[in-house]
Amino acid sequence: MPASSPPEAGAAPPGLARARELGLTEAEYAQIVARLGREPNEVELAMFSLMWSEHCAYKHSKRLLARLPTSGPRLVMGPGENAGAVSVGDGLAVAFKVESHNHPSAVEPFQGAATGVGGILRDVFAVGARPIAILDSLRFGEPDSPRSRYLLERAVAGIGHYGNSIGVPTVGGEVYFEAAYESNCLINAMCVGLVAEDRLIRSAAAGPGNVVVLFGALTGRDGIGGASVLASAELDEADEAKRPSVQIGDPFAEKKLLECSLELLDRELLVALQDLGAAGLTSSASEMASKGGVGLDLDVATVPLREPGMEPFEIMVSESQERMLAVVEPERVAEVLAVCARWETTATAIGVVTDSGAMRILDGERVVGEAPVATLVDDCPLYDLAPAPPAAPLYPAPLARLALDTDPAATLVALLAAPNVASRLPLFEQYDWLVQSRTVRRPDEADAAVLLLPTEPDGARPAIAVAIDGNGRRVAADPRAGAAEAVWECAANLAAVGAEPLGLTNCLNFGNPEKPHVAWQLVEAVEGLAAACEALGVPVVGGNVSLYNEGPDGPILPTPVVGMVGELPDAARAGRIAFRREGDTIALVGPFVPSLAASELAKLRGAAPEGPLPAIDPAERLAAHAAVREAVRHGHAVSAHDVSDGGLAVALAECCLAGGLGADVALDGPADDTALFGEAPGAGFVVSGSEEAVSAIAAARPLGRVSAAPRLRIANADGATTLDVELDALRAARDGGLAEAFG
Amino acid sequence: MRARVLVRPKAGILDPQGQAVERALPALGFDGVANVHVGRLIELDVEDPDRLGEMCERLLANPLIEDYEIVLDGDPA
Amino acid sequence: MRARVLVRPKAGILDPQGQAVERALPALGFDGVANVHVGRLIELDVEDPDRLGEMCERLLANPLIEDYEIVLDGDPA
Amino acid sequence: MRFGVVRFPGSCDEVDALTACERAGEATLLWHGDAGLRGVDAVVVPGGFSYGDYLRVGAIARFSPVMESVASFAREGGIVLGICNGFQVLCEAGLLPGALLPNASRRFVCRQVDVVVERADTAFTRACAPGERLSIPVKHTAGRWWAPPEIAAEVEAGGQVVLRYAPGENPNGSLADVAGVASAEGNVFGLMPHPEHAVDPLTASADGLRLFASIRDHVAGLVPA
Ligand SMILES: Nc1ncnc2c1ncn2[C@@H]1O[C@H](COP(=O)(O)OP(=O)(O)O)[C@@H](O)[C@H]1O
Ligand SMILES: [Mg+2]
Repeated sequence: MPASSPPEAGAAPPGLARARELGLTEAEYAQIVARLGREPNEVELAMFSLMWSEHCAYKHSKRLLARLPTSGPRLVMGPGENAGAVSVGDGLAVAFKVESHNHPSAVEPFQGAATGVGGILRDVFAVGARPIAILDSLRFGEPDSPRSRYLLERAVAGIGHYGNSIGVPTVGGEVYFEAAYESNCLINAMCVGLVAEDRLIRSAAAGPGNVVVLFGALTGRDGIGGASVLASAELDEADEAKRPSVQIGDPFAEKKLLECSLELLDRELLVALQDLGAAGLTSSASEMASKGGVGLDLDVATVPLREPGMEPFEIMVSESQERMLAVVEPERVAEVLAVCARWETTATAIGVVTDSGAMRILDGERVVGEAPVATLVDDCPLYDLAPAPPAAPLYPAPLARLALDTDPAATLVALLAAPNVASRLPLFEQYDWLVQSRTVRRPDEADAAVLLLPTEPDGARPAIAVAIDGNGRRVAADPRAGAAEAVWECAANLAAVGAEPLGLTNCLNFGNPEKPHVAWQLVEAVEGLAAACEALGVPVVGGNVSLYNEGPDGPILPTPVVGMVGELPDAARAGRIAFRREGDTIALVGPFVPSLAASELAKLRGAAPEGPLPAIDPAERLAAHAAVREAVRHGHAVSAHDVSDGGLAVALAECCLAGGLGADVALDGPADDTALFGEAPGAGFVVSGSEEAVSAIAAARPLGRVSAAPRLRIANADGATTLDVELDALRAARDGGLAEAFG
Repeated sequence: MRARVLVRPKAGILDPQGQAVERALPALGFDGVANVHVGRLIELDVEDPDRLGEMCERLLANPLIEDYEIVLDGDPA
Repeated sequence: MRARVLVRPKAGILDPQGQAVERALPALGFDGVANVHVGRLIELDVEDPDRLGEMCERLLANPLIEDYEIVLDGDPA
Repeated sequence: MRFGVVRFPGSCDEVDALTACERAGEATLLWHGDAGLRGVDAVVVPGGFSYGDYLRVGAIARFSPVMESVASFAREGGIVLGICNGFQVLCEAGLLPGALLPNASRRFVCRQVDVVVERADTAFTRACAPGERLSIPVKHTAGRWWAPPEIAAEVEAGGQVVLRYAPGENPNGSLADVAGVASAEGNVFGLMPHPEHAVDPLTASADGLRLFASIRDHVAGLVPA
């Protein structure tokens, strides 16, 4: 490690007190001093405070994440790059990643959510992929809280503002409302991109003498302190003070940046590419240098500024959006600048790659900061978690909204109207889900979005399917099983459209990991994720961790969000939820053994989230997923829908409403609350098709028939009707639930 | 009483709208234009103008990223 | 010279934003509010204020659907 | 027969528009900063957010060099189709009557809607039957067509309303359910629905192709092969 020479003498070092204000501990500060052999100056301290923040250093999660399986036959780029990628054949790869923007969104939901989308888009085009889809995963407090409705309205508007303006469809997502998210909403966004495998680009800086080019928006005082302050600390009364740093998204600038980046890559003008996200230039530049094992000299005086009088440290930590950093061979710089000019995108050479192994920050001729790259990037201490299961329930029982003795028909109506179950139409209609003309299955039409690939081997139209899932209430009840369920449910969503999973990304949204019970949730959940991924043989290609999601009443529900990409050979056969033909046989497929524990019905009845969740037999589930997938692919299943929130009765109602057809079914046991409304996510599917075709599906239990009569009738094994409701009543309930929250 | 609320992006906060106009005007032959910012104009009849400040804080403006100015009928601009 | 351009929807054209504000205010406890309209505020430094009218006609407003008003520093509101 | 599809830096739908045109004829992109139309036979101004549209939709785009050329082309009788943001740009440029205001809902809306062909005798709809319903998606925040009463009356009287939202399908509060209007001369047409996103039955509908086919057929009748 090269010794770090002190920059030119100047003001006295800011010292420990300032370091603590910036979120470093005393021990961490001591370690920085030891590594540098002196106290860091202002610029260096600012850089360390970001690089050694939870957000950048993953201090509390790095060891844990090593548990996730990351290899698979179709993996072409695993965790560590801006986005992971899997091969989809014909030399094409799909790059994808999910990321959180929780704290910025809690402070300013419109801009927070918008810039969250902007950030995840950049991650995907930073690897050279053209973004082809966005998915969003949202959590708010109960919609009877005005603040939750405000956050919902503004966050959705912000996602739409950015996504709709940039020509990338938002094809799916999910939203849940639970009191535990009241003061800490979750805004996760996933982006999926398409790239020729041999055009994937990495972010490692290489080649001493090469030029570092910053391009995109001007640098202002946006989000100064954001990564460390917003993402790594609990939101508390001090919020007001953090506010001046809100970042504003500019999707028009991003659109130009996107086209410009892809054109630069297409012309093979770049050695490396990296987006600027949290912690701005500091993080992007050090990560690039670290991956390439090189040093960088950056001159902040050359960085184009939006505001006069910015200090070197401000330039280094600014989180202005819509910027990228590239490494370019000197003889190509002119061409790079010309391409950027055509896209009306400011581009400036701001530094060079060196073999010093150090990040040197210059202000013109003057060195204003210097630190070994390895110290900045790798030497942050990692912390072991001290997990301990909570002695008492962590989350209070929700308000009871449904009396225990409500009859099954009224229960079904109440469930369909519940904000967690009701139609998402009022939400996804605010998103452009069709631009790029590949969307074969749009939101609500199927369990996963289906997107055409640009290849047509032998006239077939292969496609990918994408879905995103995670139910914090169930994870709260049993972090290990709940997290595994999220993976299984996501895979079930893919199976229902006929797709086979290829890769997975995840975002771990948890509370303060320094609290033993949050640590325990985290450890257990990662274990559950890992086990389910292993059982499915699906590699984790990347993800994101968002910790310290707490409000005055404690942590959020532990919320691992899982995004999956799968493939299907023929988009024309992609599955749909809707019952389509009168007289078709309806069957339940899979090892579906439901329970009311932590179910939506239990919540409506006022029960705190508690296990035990249904046991998971991976072999049985795999077989069921495969059976449904094959049945859909061969057209044997005319419809397929996984049974999730609200249980079997809700799933049946959804299939009826989607197709405008009724159903007449009988359960093979007692049609009690558990059978009707119990849940076992990822285990069961409702399928329909001809009697012959359906009876050929392994483990299919026939339930009844699709009927022209516009009603859903469910009977006991002995034929006695338990529930008989007109579709109009079901539709009114389902359509109204979320529409109300949007006002 | 008729009132106007002028809402503008706070100094230092990125103002993509203002930038777009600032770039467009010279292209149309309008030179000598600088420092363009685009905000919102809200005009309303209000019985109790004393409450306007509160209305701005809570709804009309986003104090996090916007400044506002209240102009009552008859006030100077 | 600093100038302001106030752009508002022409009378008689449905102004959904204005209506939304008008509905939201009473819900927050602000009564006695009527006739709310939401428009745009453009603020700029301009060397030749005589050209502002033309700028409005050509770019800053759409005269078919919007009225505009130019306020120069020192003018009454 | 060659279509030219205008590309602004913030266009989003230009690639889909290009592909849709290519299903009907040949097509090429026209860069916003270049004057001249490179001899194309018809121009498509596609959707998107031409210059971010931060001031007012379409306001800034209409002044780009390529739009000057499009305007002259239109004044000489050239066939010009404006879709969504392109419609807004053509209205701002005065090539089409009226203006597009924020949706009555104030929100962006993305929805598959039915539109009724009011006029099947135009350059843009000759492959359709009068009264026929087409299923085409809309997606916009400012799609509420509006014109002052005298202009609206002229537009109706002149038979310039080519497409109307089917009863009950108006997604934005548009005056008289107008979904698409033509110029008085009939050579310029703008619509809020996106025919370029309705060219493949796999993605819900191929009805939009009829508009591109109409233009091709029309131009083929005018331009000797
Ligand atoms: N936040 C969202 N953004 C976009 N689409 C959403 C969102 N939430 C839900 N959807 C879409 O609504 C449909 C139904 O959602 P949901 O009931 O959550 O599905 P599932 O039960 O399969 O998880 C899906 O197509 C989903 O992609
Ligand atoms: Mg599902």
